[in-house]
Amino acid sequence: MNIDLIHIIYLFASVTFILGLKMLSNPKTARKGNLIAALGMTLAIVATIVLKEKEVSPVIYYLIFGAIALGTVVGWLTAKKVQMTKMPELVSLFNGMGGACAALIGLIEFPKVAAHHPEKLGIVLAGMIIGSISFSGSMIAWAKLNGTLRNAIRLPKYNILNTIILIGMVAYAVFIVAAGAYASMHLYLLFTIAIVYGVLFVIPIGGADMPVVISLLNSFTGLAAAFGGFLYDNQVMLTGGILVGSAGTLLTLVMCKAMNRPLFSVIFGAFGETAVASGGGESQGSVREVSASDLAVQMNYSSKVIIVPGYGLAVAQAQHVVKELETLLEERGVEVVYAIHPVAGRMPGHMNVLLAESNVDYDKLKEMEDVNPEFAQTDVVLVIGANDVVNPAAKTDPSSPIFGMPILEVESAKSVVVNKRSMNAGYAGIQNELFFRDKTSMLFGDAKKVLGELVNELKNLD
Amino acid sequence: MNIDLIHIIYLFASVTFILGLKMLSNPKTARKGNLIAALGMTLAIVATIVLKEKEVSPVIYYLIFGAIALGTVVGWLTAKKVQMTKMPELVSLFNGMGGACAALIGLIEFPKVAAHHPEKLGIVLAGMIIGSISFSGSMIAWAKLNGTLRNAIRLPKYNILNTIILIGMVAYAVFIVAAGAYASMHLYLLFTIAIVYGVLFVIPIGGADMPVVISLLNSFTGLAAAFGGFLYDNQVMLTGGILVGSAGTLLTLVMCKAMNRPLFSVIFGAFGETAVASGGGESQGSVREVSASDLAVQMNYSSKVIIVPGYGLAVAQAQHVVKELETLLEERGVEVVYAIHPVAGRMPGHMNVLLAESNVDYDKLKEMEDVNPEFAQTDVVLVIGANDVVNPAAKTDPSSPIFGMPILEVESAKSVVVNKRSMNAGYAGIQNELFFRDKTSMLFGDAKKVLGELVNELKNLD
Amino acid sequence: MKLAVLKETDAGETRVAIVPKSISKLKGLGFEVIVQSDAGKNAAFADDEYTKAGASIASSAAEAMSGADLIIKVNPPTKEEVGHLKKGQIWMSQLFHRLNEELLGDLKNAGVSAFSLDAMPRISRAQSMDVLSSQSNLSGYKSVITGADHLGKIFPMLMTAAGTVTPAKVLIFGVGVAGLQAIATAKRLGAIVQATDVRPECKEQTESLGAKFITVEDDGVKTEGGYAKEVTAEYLAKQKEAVNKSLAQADLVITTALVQGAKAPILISKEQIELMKNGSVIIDMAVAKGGNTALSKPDEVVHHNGVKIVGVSNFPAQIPTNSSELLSRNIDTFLGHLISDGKFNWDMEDEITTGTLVVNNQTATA
Amino acid sequence: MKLAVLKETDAGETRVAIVPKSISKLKGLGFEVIVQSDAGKNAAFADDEYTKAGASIASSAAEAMSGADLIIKVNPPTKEEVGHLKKGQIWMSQLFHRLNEELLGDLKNAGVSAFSLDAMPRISRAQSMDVLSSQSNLSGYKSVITGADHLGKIFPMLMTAAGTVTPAKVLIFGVGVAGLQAIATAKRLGAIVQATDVRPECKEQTESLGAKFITVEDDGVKTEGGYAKEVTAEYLAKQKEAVNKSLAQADLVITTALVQGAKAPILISKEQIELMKNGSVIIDMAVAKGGNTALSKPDEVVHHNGVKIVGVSNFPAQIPTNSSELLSRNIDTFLGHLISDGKFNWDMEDEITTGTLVVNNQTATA
Amino acid sequence: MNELIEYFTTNKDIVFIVILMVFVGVEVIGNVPAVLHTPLMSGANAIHGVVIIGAILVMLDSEPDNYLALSLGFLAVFLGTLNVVGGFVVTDRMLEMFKKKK
Amino acid sequence: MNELIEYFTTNKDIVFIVILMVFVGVEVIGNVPAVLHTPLMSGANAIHGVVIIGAILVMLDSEPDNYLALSLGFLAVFLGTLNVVGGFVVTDRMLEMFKKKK
Ligand SMILES: NC(=O)c1ccc[n+]([C@@H]2O[C@H](COP(=O)([O-])OP(=O)(O)OC[C@H]3O[C@@H](n4cnc5c(N)ncnc54)[C@H](OP(=O)(O)O)[C@@H]3O)[C@@H](O)[C@H]2O)c1
Ligand SMILES: NC(=O)c1ccc[n+]([C@@H]2O[C@H](COP(=O)([O-])OP(=O)(O)OC[C@H]3O[C@@H](n4cnc5c(N)ncnc54)[C@H](OP(=O)(O)O)[C@@H]3O)[C@@H](O)[C@H]2O)c1
Ligand SMILES: NC(=O)c1ccc[n+]([C@@H]2O[C@H](COP(=O)([O-])OP(=O)(O)OC[C@H]3O[C@@H](n4cnc5c(N)ncnc54)[C@H](O)[C@@H]3O)[C@@H](O)[C@H]2O)c1
Ligand SMILES: NC(=O)c1ccc[n+]([C@@H]2O[C@H](COP(=O)([O-])OP(=O)(O)OC[C@H]3O[C@@H](n4cnc5c(N)ncnc54)[C@H](O)[C@@H]3O)[C@@H](O)[C@H]2O)c1
Repeated sequence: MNIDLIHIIYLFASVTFILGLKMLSNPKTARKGNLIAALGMTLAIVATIVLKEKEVSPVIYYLIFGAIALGTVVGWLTAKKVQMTKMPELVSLFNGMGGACAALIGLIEFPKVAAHHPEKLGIVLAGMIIGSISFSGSMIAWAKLNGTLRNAIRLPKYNILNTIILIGMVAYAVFIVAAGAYASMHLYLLFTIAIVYGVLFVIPIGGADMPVVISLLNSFTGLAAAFGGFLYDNQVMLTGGILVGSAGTLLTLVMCKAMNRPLFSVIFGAFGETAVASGGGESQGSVREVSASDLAVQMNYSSKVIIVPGYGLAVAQAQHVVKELETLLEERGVEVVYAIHPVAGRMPGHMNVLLAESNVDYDKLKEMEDVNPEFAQTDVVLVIGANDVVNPAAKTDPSSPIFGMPILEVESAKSVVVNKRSMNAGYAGIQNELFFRDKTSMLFGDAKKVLGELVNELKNLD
Repeated sequence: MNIDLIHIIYLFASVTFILGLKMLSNPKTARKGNLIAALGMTLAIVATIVLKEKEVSPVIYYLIFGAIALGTVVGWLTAKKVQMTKMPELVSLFNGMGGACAALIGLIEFPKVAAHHPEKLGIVLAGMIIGSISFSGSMIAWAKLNGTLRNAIRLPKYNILNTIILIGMVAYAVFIVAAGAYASMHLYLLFTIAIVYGVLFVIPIGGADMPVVISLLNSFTGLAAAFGGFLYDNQVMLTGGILVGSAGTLLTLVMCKAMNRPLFSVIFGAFGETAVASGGGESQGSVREVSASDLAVQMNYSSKVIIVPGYGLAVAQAQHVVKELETLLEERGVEVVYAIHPVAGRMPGHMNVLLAESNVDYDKLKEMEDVNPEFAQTDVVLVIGANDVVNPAAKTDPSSPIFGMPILEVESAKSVVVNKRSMNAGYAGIQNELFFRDKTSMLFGDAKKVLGELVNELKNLD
Repeated sequence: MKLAVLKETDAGETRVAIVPKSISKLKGLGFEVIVQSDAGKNAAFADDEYTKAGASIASSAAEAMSGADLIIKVNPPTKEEVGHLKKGQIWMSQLFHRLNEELLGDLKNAGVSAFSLDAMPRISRAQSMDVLSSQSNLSGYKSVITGADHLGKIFPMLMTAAGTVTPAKVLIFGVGVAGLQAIATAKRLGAIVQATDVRPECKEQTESLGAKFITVEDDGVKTEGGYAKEVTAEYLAKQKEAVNKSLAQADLVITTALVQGAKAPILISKEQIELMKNGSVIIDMAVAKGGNTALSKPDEVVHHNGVKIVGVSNFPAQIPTNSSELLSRNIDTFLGHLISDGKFNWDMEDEITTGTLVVNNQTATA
Repeated sequence: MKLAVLKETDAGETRVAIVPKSISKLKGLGFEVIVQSDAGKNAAFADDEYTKAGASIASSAAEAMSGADLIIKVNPPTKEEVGHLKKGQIWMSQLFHRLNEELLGDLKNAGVSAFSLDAMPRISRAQSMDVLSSQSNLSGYKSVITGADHLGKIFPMLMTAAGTVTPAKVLIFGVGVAGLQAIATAKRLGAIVQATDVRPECKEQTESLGAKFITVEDDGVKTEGGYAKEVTAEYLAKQKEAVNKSLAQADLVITTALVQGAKAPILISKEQIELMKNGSVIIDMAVAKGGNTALSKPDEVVHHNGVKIVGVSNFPAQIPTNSSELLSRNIDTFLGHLISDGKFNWDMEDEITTGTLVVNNQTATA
Repeated sequence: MNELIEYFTTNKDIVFIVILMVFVGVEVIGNVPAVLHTPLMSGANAIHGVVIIGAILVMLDSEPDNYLALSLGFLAVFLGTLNVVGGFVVTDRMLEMFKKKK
Repeated sequence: MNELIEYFTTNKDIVFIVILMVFVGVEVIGNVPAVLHTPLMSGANAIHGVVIIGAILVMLDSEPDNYLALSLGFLAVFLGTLNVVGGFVVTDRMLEMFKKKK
């Protein structure tokens, strides 16, 4: 009876995992999806402990409860306390824990399985190896993200070296299974090789590519869990693991695509950070890019957005799509106004001519003096093809040709997004510090095209 | 070995079914998807015959081949010869054949199963009942669509009657299984009840709702096939059947949503045809509606589209979105021009003012005399909020107040789509026959809103 | 058949009834076309363009008219031209016949038949022959240009380094053909536009051009053959109330309100003008029919209390090229309707013929 | 400190240098403002608006000037006004000092200091004080309105029952501030617009307003402080070739080409005018600096071969309300720059001060 | 109740497959445009023709002298083939409109 | 080769489930917007923490005196819990930004 019930609970948990992931892919339901998957997981864990058939010594129960309680407290607190910006590292850390768990299971089970079910040895080893790689790889990724390990470390010919190790490791595992080499020496040696391989796999990859690597390691851990499922003929581990394995792999590819970096070159090419063409002046650091779809979500959940149009809007003839953006945002309850700098564009009133053409309400156009105090209450400022009129050098740099010109003080807003095609300078021919500030992200591309994408993403958000 | 190989083939076939359906949901891949599923099906059938373990009498082989050959020839020819407009009936017919096949299997297997595997009796009966309902229901749907059965026939209190029969039927089946009433009398009686129920189920539903009903019956047949899979422990039947059952059910719901009719009222409400509010004159028959997404596909695959703007475009202030539509279509290689009737709108040059605002190229605006001969080479004419200027009564009906006014002869195009909010008349206050013509479909709704949807659908088509 | 096109005689009239482009169509109908010398000059159609198109030139009106079957002009004939008319000839022009009893008598006595172009019925199939409509349309455009020219401000909003120029506020009375085109033109130039009319359907039409409509709370007024009827004093009072706020803020006011067969209604009183801003401008398009304001005078600029009241009686004459083109097209379409197989075909069942044939001496046919 | 605002004296000038809205700002800077009676009348600013804003009214220029520290006008002083000047006073207006040697001498002799508003350097932070820019902008708009008023055609395309009116073709020479606004305005009204300029960056700017640019195949011309330099004869020949086709089709041509410190270039010769269509119109905005066509005369309409050549020397005076507002804002911003703590602060390191201070008798400071 | 749970346990894999298949079925046709409703229905229709395998199995299992079963089986195979072949062919014809594009 | 096919046959249901699960995994996250990449990854990360069940099973199966297995098992359960709890909580925190909307 118990053992029967447990299957139903496992089935239920698997379904919550599927539903949870599905809901996680949509901003509206993501949070609920996470909770649903967590619920299924809790049930599955509880069921596993409670519905155990054979009698188990209470010591073991205490140990299990102790481990779970400890893990819960530590995990909960860490997750709750971490700063927003440090979350990716934490994900990597937790992923490593999962990998370590799988590796440990392999280490413990190997002797037993070798003794009783030699046909399952391959499965045990596979789970152990993958878990170990995921563990050590995740630790390296974590160290890179939190800054302990700053640079990509590359041994000479590291690609070839890594491939050789990989092949050797697999061959060794096959040998163990085939030759019945069940001595624990072999097991621990294999384990060590896997750990080393995990380190060597991640260490040459640049920091900018870490999210992709974590996602990949994440699907590895999923695979390791699935092997656990095979081992114990346990459906929830199997399905949960496979689910994460396949979804994680797809996600990795999707992320690569979003970053415009083929997975292959992330792993093997490893040319490090993405570089952005910079012109009209020395680079003053690196800029952060934002994708149209991220921006769409960000705007969707804002309460106030200010659009700063500039000459680029006119060049792109993007006046109609900017109006569409305005309409869509307003429909979603976002307040939108336009901040018009007196010399935006190339003729007095250039922006007025454009925006009147697309029927933007005159009341939505705000003069510089009126709008400057409003930025502080603004969630997102979207600068479209403007440059000089938002250049802080006008206030700070007496040597600048625009020094003394009043500017739109977009920096007091919560976040600034700048759309332009490149890092090229504007009319005054000078570099703009704003683009390198922490609050600023760049949305590169022709204004008409990029805003079209933004509008599309917004529409798809319902 | 054979029996092992067959499972791999079945697995492969199941995967082709999944892929096939997936590809069928996208216009770009639909055709290939159909072929892939067909390939999987062929393999599965061939494997079933060839990889049979036990020796089978050649007579049986001949019979099987004969039946398949006959079915192939008849099915192929019927499908190839049928007119485009008669396809839905044919789908219904083929669906009925599938149902009949399932029903026959049940009839044949019942005695055997009763004798050897009584625990599977429920499964046999379920497959038989569902197959029978699907068969007779499909036949009625077919008869309705091809016009043999014109009207919805409704017995008094038919909803209650049908529900009683349904409950009775299920109870009877349970009784047969539980009481071990294996006499063939029971079997055939149950079969008859199922057939009758299928008829009664479909016959009160109006012709306009038939596509939904066919889709529902389609998922029934899928279910029947799945029961076959249970019966024979045959994975390809099981998965194929369940797949169609679930996809078919969702599709039914989606279709209901697209038609704005809850499934419940299709089945029970059965108020027959969808009625469209008609004003300003007697109704002259029924109009055909088209959805934005259908129109998007149709336009996407056109080579020439002519847009006929009218007063409604101005009322809706849809000039910007119409320009967006034009741009999108041109990007997809569709030639787009605007046919401007000299009195479209409410002032001379009304359309010019609007379209100039959204920067429509002057060269794309065609005068009536120039454009009238072009309609014959046009795939789709999209009439947006125009009415009198495309009213054929101006040419044909001397009593009409607009008699003698030259009109845009949109009817010579391959297909005409009219967007307006209702069936209300235009300035001249007269009904427009064009809307009831065979070539015409209506796209109801405010021009700005509906064109927005159309644009979105077009964007999603890549 | 011979067709004579006369040069206009009215002061300030610059249009011509037939432009060179129409000649070939007229020849196709069976006409030989004689054009009085310099008839098209002011509208930028030189005599040699007419001859190139196949017309011949006559040096005087008398010469052109002698021997002509049909004589065409934009405006009603002068006494002198009536003198040149011969029995059996056909005259075609605007005649404003309801206001011109005497002229009609003269034409009857001369034994000619006469078509009045401005009497075209407002039915769908006559739209292409309706000169009032085609000319009103151009007038609506030109009224805005004239207003923009008189105004000390510009229309669009401009936010510049030297401060923000606020958009001009334009208020339009009468949303007929001219009013609608005025709305469209003012909107294009970037003004904030409001309009009002007695006919309730004008609200939607105004909004279809992106402007605001000022609704006067009343039952509205039913139309008759496309024209508004006279309204009650009560309505006018309500209208005053509804528009006064907009009037006080308006930079430019354009009035186009006409009532068929009656004097134009006075929509803006002297007191209301005194509400208006210093520097604002009124363009009165109804001034030829008495004017929509209390102070407007035909073809004069009246200054009152800082407000300029500009009465223009003949806007189409200020854009003679286009207005002549459309007129000419209206007329050639009309002739196409009247003539079949190279002969006049007086279909007295036909609303268009009966509506416009205001003097019928064609005893032979009818 | 006392500030006097004079009434303009030039024929046809309707602007005023300071509008009532600026008074409070000026008072904030420490000025007592005296306005000559009726100074703002033609720009629709009545005397009582000034007094309401806190200025006092002087009946004559002499009265206003006596005792003033700073005297402001739009245009250069007349001989008479120079006569009223007293040592130590400061004069501020447009002075066109490079063309007005004699006047500069007189001012120097009078012992006053003088700022020339039109000498404002073209740097970013001076944009808000640049009167040439603010006035050119309005002129660009007005040139199109004037062109539309003179043209026998309408701008937009209209497809009507009486036939299709083709859109007007507008060709603009010189894509500076005025040219750009002219492009924008003509586009708004529905015309097909083309433009040309010597500066290659103008192509993108023209296209950013939805118009077409005619590129002259040449190296283009480098600018100097925002102004174009004189071009070679070779360039002018190439330009002719490139534009002649457009010129022959144009309905309206607007010329705005200026070269700093030189006579305006002749861009349209007599022969080229003769290529143009009967009824077409040229608006020459450069006529005050000699004109961009061979035939233009200041403030006259020259008719040549069916083409009207309209030379307008002072467009801003035709929209006095807005142009005065912007001028006044330019000036008060400029004064805000010159004055700190209620006193003139002659920062002779500052480009803006040195650029505009064309007569410096302020021996005390410097 | 207990029986049900037991049944479930013995067939847990099948139950799982059924549930997953339902998911797949629903996911796979997620965003189908309305224009594809009919072809999709028709394609699905052809797929459930897989029931023909059941008919074939029936025949393969029949004794060569069980004429009733054989003739019914023959009919079933014939009808199933109709469903399969007709279904795919008609779907393909419906989809022809999507190939025209350059 | 034969062994493989045989293995396949005995485990056909499992193989099927694996394949279907792959489909579901891929379909389910089909159109995820980039802004959800990280939360989704984190959520998936928490889900593979299901490996903890393996660790629990190990412990339940261990002899109470096999100290090595028990301590390794304890560690495994602890790490697995970290993965699960930390994973879900951190995901939830990331997703907080989506709840603000009125
Ligand atoms: N308003 C006037 O009257 C007037 C007159 C003369 C000069 N100015 C001067 O012009 C400047 C105006 O400032 P602003 O901020 O409006 O313009 P800006 O400083 O010239 O910057 C415009 C930016 O737009 C970007 N851009 C160009 N085409 C684009 C496209 N298709 N899509 C997206 N971005 C595009 C360019 O960057 P990428 O190349 O990287 O895309 C450029 O940096 C001021 O310096 C002002 O002094 C104004
Ligand atoms: N051009 C001129 O100078 C002029 C002047 C006066 C009169 N007219 C007359 O006006 C008519 C013009 O013909 P037309 O075909 O342009 O217009 P129409 O015959 O008046 O038809 C316009 C159609 O647009 C639909 N509509 C209104 N608002 C809409 C919206 N928001 N979205 C979608 N559809 C909307 C209306 O149907 P629903 O209500 O069902 O939506 C209506 O049937 C002619 O009869 C002409 O004689 C023209
Ligand atoms: N053949 C046709 O179908 C055809 C042709 C031309 C015009 N029309 C229609 O006829 C109508 C009238 O057009 P029109 O331009 O010749 O009209 P109009 O020139 O006679 O009058 C102009 C406008 O003034 C309005 N008006 C009258 N009294 C008013 C008052 N007291 N206050 C405010 N407004 C007042 C009228 O309603 C009208 O809209 C329009 O709807 C037009 O579309 C139809
Ligand atoms: N403070 C500032 O940054 C500031 C202020 C005002 C203007 N500007 C810039 O200065 C530039 C000039 O503006 P402007 O309007 O005062 O110029 P302008 O009035 O001096 O001349 C008008 C235009 O005529 C053009 N031109 C000269 N010779 C020509 C020829 N032979 N053929 C064709 N075109 C010819 C010039 O290039 C210029 O574009 C513009 O780019 C403007 O944006 C900058």
